[in-house]
Amino acid sequence: MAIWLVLCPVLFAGVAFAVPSERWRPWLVPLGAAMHLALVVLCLQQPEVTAFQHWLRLDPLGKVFLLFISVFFLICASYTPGYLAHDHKRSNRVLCTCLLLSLGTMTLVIISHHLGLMWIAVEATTLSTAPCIYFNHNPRSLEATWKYLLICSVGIALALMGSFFLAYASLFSGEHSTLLFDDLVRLAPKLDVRWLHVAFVLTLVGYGTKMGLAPMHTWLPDAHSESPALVSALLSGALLNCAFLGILRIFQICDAAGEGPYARRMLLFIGLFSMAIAAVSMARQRDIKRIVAYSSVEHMGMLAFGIGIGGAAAVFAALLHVIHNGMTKGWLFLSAGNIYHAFGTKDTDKLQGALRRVPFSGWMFLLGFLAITGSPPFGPFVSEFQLIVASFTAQHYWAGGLFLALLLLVFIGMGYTIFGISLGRPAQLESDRGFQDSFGTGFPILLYMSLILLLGLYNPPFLTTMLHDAAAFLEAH
Amino acid sequence: MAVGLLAGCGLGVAAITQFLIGGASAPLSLQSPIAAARFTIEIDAISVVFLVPILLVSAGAVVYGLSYWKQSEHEENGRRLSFWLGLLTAAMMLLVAARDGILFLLAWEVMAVSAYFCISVEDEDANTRQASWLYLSASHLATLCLFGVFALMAAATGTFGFVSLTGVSPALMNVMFLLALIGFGTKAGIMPMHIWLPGAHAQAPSHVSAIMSGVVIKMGIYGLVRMVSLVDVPPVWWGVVLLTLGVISGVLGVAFAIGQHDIKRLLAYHSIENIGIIVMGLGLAVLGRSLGRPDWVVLGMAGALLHVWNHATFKSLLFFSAGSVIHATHTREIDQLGGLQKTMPATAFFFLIGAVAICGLPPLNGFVSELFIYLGLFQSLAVESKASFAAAAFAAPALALIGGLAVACFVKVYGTVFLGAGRGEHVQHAHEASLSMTGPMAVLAAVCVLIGMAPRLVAPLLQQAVNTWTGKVVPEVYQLASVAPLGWISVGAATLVGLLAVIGLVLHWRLIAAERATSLTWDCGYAAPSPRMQYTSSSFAEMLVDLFRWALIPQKHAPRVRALFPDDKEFYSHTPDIVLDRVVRPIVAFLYRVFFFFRYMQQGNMQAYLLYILVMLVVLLMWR
Amino acid sequence: MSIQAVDPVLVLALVLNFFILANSQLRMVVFAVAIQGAILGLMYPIAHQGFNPPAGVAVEAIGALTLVRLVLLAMAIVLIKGYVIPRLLFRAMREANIIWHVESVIGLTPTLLLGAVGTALALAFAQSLPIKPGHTSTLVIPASLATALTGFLMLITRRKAISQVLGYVVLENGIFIFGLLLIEAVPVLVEFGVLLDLFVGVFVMGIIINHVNRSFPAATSEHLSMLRE
Amino acid sequence: MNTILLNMIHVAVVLTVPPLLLGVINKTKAWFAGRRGPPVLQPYYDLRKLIVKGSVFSETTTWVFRFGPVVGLATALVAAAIIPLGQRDAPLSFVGDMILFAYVLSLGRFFTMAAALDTGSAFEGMGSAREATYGCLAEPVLLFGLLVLAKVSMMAGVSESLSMNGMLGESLTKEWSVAGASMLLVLISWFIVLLVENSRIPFDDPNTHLELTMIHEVMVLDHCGPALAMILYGAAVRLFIFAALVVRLAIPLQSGFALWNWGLFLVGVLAVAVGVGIVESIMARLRLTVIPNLLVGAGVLVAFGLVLVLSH
Repeated sequence: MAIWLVLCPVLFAGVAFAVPSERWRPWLVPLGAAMHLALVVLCLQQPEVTAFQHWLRLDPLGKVFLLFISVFFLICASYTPGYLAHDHKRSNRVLCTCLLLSLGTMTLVIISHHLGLMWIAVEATTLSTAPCIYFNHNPRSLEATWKYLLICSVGIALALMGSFFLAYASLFSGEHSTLLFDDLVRLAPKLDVRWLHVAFVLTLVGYGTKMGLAPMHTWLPDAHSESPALVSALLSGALLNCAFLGILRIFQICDAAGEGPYARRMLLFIGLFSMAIAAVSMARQRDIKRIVAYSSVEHMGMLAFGIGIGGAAAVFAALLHVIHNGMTKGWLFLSAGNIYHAFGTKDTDKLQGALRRVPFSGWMFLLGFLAITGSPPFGPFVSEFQLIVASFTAQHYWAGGLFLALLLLVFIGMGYTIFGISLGRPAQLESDRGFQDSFGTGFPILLYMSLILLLGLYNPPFLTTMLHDAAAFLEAH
Repeated sequence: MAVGLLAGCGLGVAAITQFLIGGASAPLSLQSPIAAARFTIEIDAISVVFLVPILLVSAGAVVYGLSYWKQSEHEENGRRLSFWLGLLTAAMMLLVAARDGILFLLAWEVMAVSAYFCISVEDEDANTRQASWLYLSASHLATLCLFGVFALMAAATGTFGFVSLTGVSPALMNVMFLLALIGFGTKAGIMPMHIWLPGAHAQAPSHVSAIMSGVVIKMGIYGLVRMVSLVDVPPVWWGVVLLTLGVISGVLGVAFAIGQHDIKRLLAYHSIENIGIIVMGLGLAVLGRSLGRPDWVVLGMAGALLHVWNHATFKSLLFFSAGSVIHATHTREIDQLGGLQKTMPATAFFFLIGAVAICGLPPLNGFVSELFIYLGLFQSLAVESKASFAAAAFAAPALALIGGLAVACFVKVYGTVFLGAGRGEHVQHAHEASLSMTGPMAVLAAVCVLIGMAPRLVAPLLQQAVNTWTGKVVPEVYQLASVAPLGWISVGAATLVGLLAVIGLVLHWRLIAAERATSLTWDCGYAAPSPRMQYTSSSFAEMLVDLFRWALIPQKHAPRVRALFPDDKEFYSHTPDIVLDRVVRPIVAFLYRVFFFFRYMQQGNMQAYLLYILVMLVVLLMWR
Repeated sequence: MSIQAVDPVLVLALVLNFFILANSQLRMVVFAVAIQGAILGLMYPIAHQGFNPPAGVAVEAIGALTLVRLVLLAMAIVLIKGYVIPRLLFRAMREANIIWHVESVIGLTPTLLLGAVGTALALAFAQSLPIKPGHTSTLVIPASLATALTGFLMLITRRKAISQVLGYVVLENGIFIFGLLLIEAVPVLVEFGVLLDLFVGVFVMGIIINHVNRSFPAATSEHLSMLRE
Repeated sequence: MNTILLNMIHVAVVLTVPPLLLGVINKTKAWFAGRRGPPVLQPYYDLRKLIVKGSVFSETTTWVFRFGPVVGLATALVAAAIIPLGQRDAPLSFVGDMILFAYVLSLGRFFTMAAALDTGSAFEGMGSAREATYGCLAEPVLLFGLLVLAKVSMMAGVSESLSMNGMLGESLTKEWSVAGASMLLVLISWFIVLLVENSRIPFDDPNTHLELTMIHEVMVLDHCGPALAMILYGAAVRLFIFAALVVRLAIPLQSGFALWNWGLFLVGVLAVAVGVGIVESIMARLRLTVIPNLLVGAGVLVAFGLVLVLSH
């Protein structure tokens, strides 16, 4: 069962690579995503999904991430046909294949309970998404891809080193050294603390690079701004969260070893630092997609912040925020992509009057901005507010206050540009491509939006229980 | 659209009457997205006190909008505007009914955002975009402060509902109060936090300005009232701070107003002034709460709440009539207008009513609420407490000063816009506003007169609200009916009106008895008088602005006129908002400079990027 | 033979680090990296505890299957690191006709000095970390840290994209050295996976370098800095 | 019964006496100037003459112009009904009536200024601008005084301490004894207010002939006939009111005999009129720019008085 979760998308990727038709190939992506979602739902029914003596295992934490990523990917994939129908300059073979591959590899990251295997999967996600970023085949996207590839590979190499150190630390437990997650958690109290610390720092920095925590985030704005809209959405909605899961795994081991405070301190620091860097970089930002990219950095910081606060409530909120942030990011990137396609430029000095030029995408982008900055009644408000409450309950008053202050900075920095884009009269640009809102490019955005709105007003019980289980699983010790 | 809105308001009225007849109903509770919290809705006296103006003004604005903002004339944004207007009203009604932090924040933000879209409806104008953006950022500051308040509340009490804060550590409570003061104060436009208000009110369509200034900013007051009602015995300094802020915004608000020459900016600054008066009353009530003086509580709170009503009525009345002037003349410049009394008499009359009312003059409603507050301040002389000394000794004369300045300011506006002879071509083809514009004005004016002549009508509801606020029924001797001369106010007003009638009749009789002639105005034998020689609003205000130059820092451009035959020179004076121009803008500019420095991190240099990774690694390894 | 037996080889690896840092001939650097990778691969079977059960831990004698796996792994490492990757790089360089000369941001000598300092620090840091009783006095940990650091140093100081790829490979070498300590822990399968990732990574990077040189001549990664604030 | 009678006397006095004060003032000034001057009853003659005259209106004016004098007179009369004169109680007396007193007067000011602006003449605009400015400054002084009185009468243990009757009631003797200094300060500052509110020298010259220098007179340039009569009468009542205030404050003793009280009161009022006359004859008019300082000074004075009683 578990293995099929990974194989299904990979097989579809193979098919997509084989199919000759440029017109029908894009439809394979949503199809594969739908199959994947069906499998995921099946798996969620079952009490225990494991394979290869616990090398692959779907734990409560994994369930949350898997369900989210599958749903997210499905919506994102349903944007593919409409998008590619608009843009048929070059073959979409590589793109479709790599999209499906990335789904498979991400699934592998989530369900693998062997740190080595997980590392391989994470690196594989990097490799499989790189070609998608290069889809536009221009120098800028080339540079973005290069930076993405090298920086992430280097970062992840550090993560591998960290994993090895962890294995070495497990040697001190008097048993065979191991990289199996469950064994490590079991042996955690016996691990050597010094090695554990070093290992944690290495993995934090390593997977943090992939997750886009400052100051390792440098690849992120470039990659997000130069890749096609749906790839940017995929990167910031799904991929970053996979890296976050990687950090969570190591954190759990640390916590089990009683080194929770040490790890939390670092996460809190790096989280707030990322938010600050993002806030600073957003001010007067002149590229519509870079803004949203920096917002990703900010929200990854929030996730780290949540774990750093600690306690069931904070972790619950952080995991909830994974979902809310991810979905909203999809919403934002897709609508930003539409606006970009309408005007043919990302330069905010030229962009004006999106509400008049592409009303649907314009309004969606504006509402998306309000959502991502934590305005009720949208989902992110719920999770962010719970984060603040949790931080105050844990008596992290200064952290909570700083969090609020940064939220204000972000709102002003982001909003100044985004409202400038939306309002006013559109100038007649020569770059205008005559793009108009269509069902194919509008419907997925609407899906994201309605999901976020729903989650902002009502939290389905099954989701609450899943998150509670996940939080309990993570904070078991 | 309009019909739907009116229907909604009708439902609201039904709810209120249900409350007034049947008393408070059981709270309604729904599931919220946060497990620990439940959406709770309940209507009590305080809610009703705030619901009434919401419904009155919104309904009026909708009818007014029918011809002020015709769909046929505004194809592009007419529908959009009425949608956001409806959402705004609904959000405010939800806000005053909400009884838990989450729902409150939800309604609050929806209100803020829809207000934004109402203000920015003419977004092709750059000024509008700028003003509305300023509003939005200010109101987000407010929202985030409220996040802080309710998060702290939830952390301290363990529940998201509005429960008594007894037992919460004083330090925490003070932080909450300060945050609430900034948050709600920004929305209400209390003086240092008022920066967004003038621009937004000036740029918005007039009926939107009416709603904004009439009810939206009152939501900040509502929040403060609610917040303090959760604290049994607030520290004395809360009340003192509120009083001081009230005095500051009252005096400086009206002083700034005198310096303005844009009629809507001027009215906006008067909103700041009236908010100041309301906050004085609130501060007095809070002081009474902390010092255990029920009479201060009753007078202060009743005064504040009644002034909320009054300001809602006469300020929206003023904005409506200003709106129809703008609609007829297409300018907001006071000095471009004049003599409109003759071309649009009804509008002029309603503006006059509003002007007299906002100056707090008898026999209209403004006088009643200010009288309550005066009485409270005088009462506070009775005890030997330094705080109350300060309160009375300086708040009361300040209130008198505010009154005097308001009179000056509104004589200036009314005189320059409606009286005398018309200046310039704007007033040439001015015409009286249509019925759907004058109708709402008439209703509001009637309310002004009614409350002014018979305050006894509203006393019971106010008393009920005060009881709700204090959490217990105030003893008989301290109830509003016994501490305030409700009946006498009516008597005085009646006497005044009676005398006016009699003397007026006498004059009329004498005038028709003797022969009458008409001629030019006597201006000391000047050969060729022209309308441009009239006293303008700027010249009218000059002396007063000079008196307040220490605070206003007005900008005057006065060229020297030399030589026997001097060529054309032009004189103009302007009073910008000091807080915005001399405090906020510089700070923002400084922040941008700092931020840009950080941008050097991201210079596209791969080696540097990789170096950051190494540095972070080392730092974290060092940090044990 | 014991884990200590690999020490001389590790010394060789360290020496190669300095060679890599100091050499200005790109071709030589590639060779050096290849050699370093290859000898690491050769170390793998030797380092296995099965040959020398250290005191304290009961290790079952090495089985035939394990041996086969180890040998396969060793061969794979040697093949990929010693042959395939260098070939890829050479091809990339030829097709992109890159000048066969190392360009450093701060010059070679300072880089070399930094490398020396780094190695010293690595040794110091390694001393601060506890060593498993079985592995006393082994060079593995310091060597791996030093090598990784060397790789990082190349990544940070080298101008040419290609030499940054080399730096990445060296970094990986460092990690592989550490892997010598955990041949039991890290199953052969994982090692293969890691190897595969490395291979694909370098492969893709090679492709990119190609495209880069098509888009703009003289492929120093400083030309890759259009995307900035 | 008795109260009704007293109230009727009150009304009667208010309606009849005021013009007399103007006459007295003019007589005093004339006496100082060594002239015989007009008869004391001259103002009554003027009023009678004006009320029957016909009138000329500027075509720029509207109903507001005619309404101004009406409001001016009506408000003055209402204010006069609030303060106690000869006897203990004023007809219109309740808790907080002093606020009504202050505000009803500024209602009068509002319409007088509006009427002036209605003519569209630069001079009358100028006049109303000045009136507005001084009004703003005079009002707090008045209120500070009221605060002092309220506090003092509280200290003196008066029951109705928040009404004119209470403050200026029979307990004044006690109040003087409790806080004489502050009371004196209030007296002085209120005399200044009297001069300002009635636009007398040194603040304004009622019978100058240069419009540029005038305040009150210039506002009513265009009024004539019955309207002007009402303005004159209203002005007289205002003067009378403030004189009454000062007198009540200055002459605390309240015997049981109504007649004695009334006599004493009227003498006092006339004395005040003489005082005004003396001031006008011995002082020159101040420069416009100095006037605000003088008013603020009065404010500071009475504020000091307030501080005195508060720190009691």
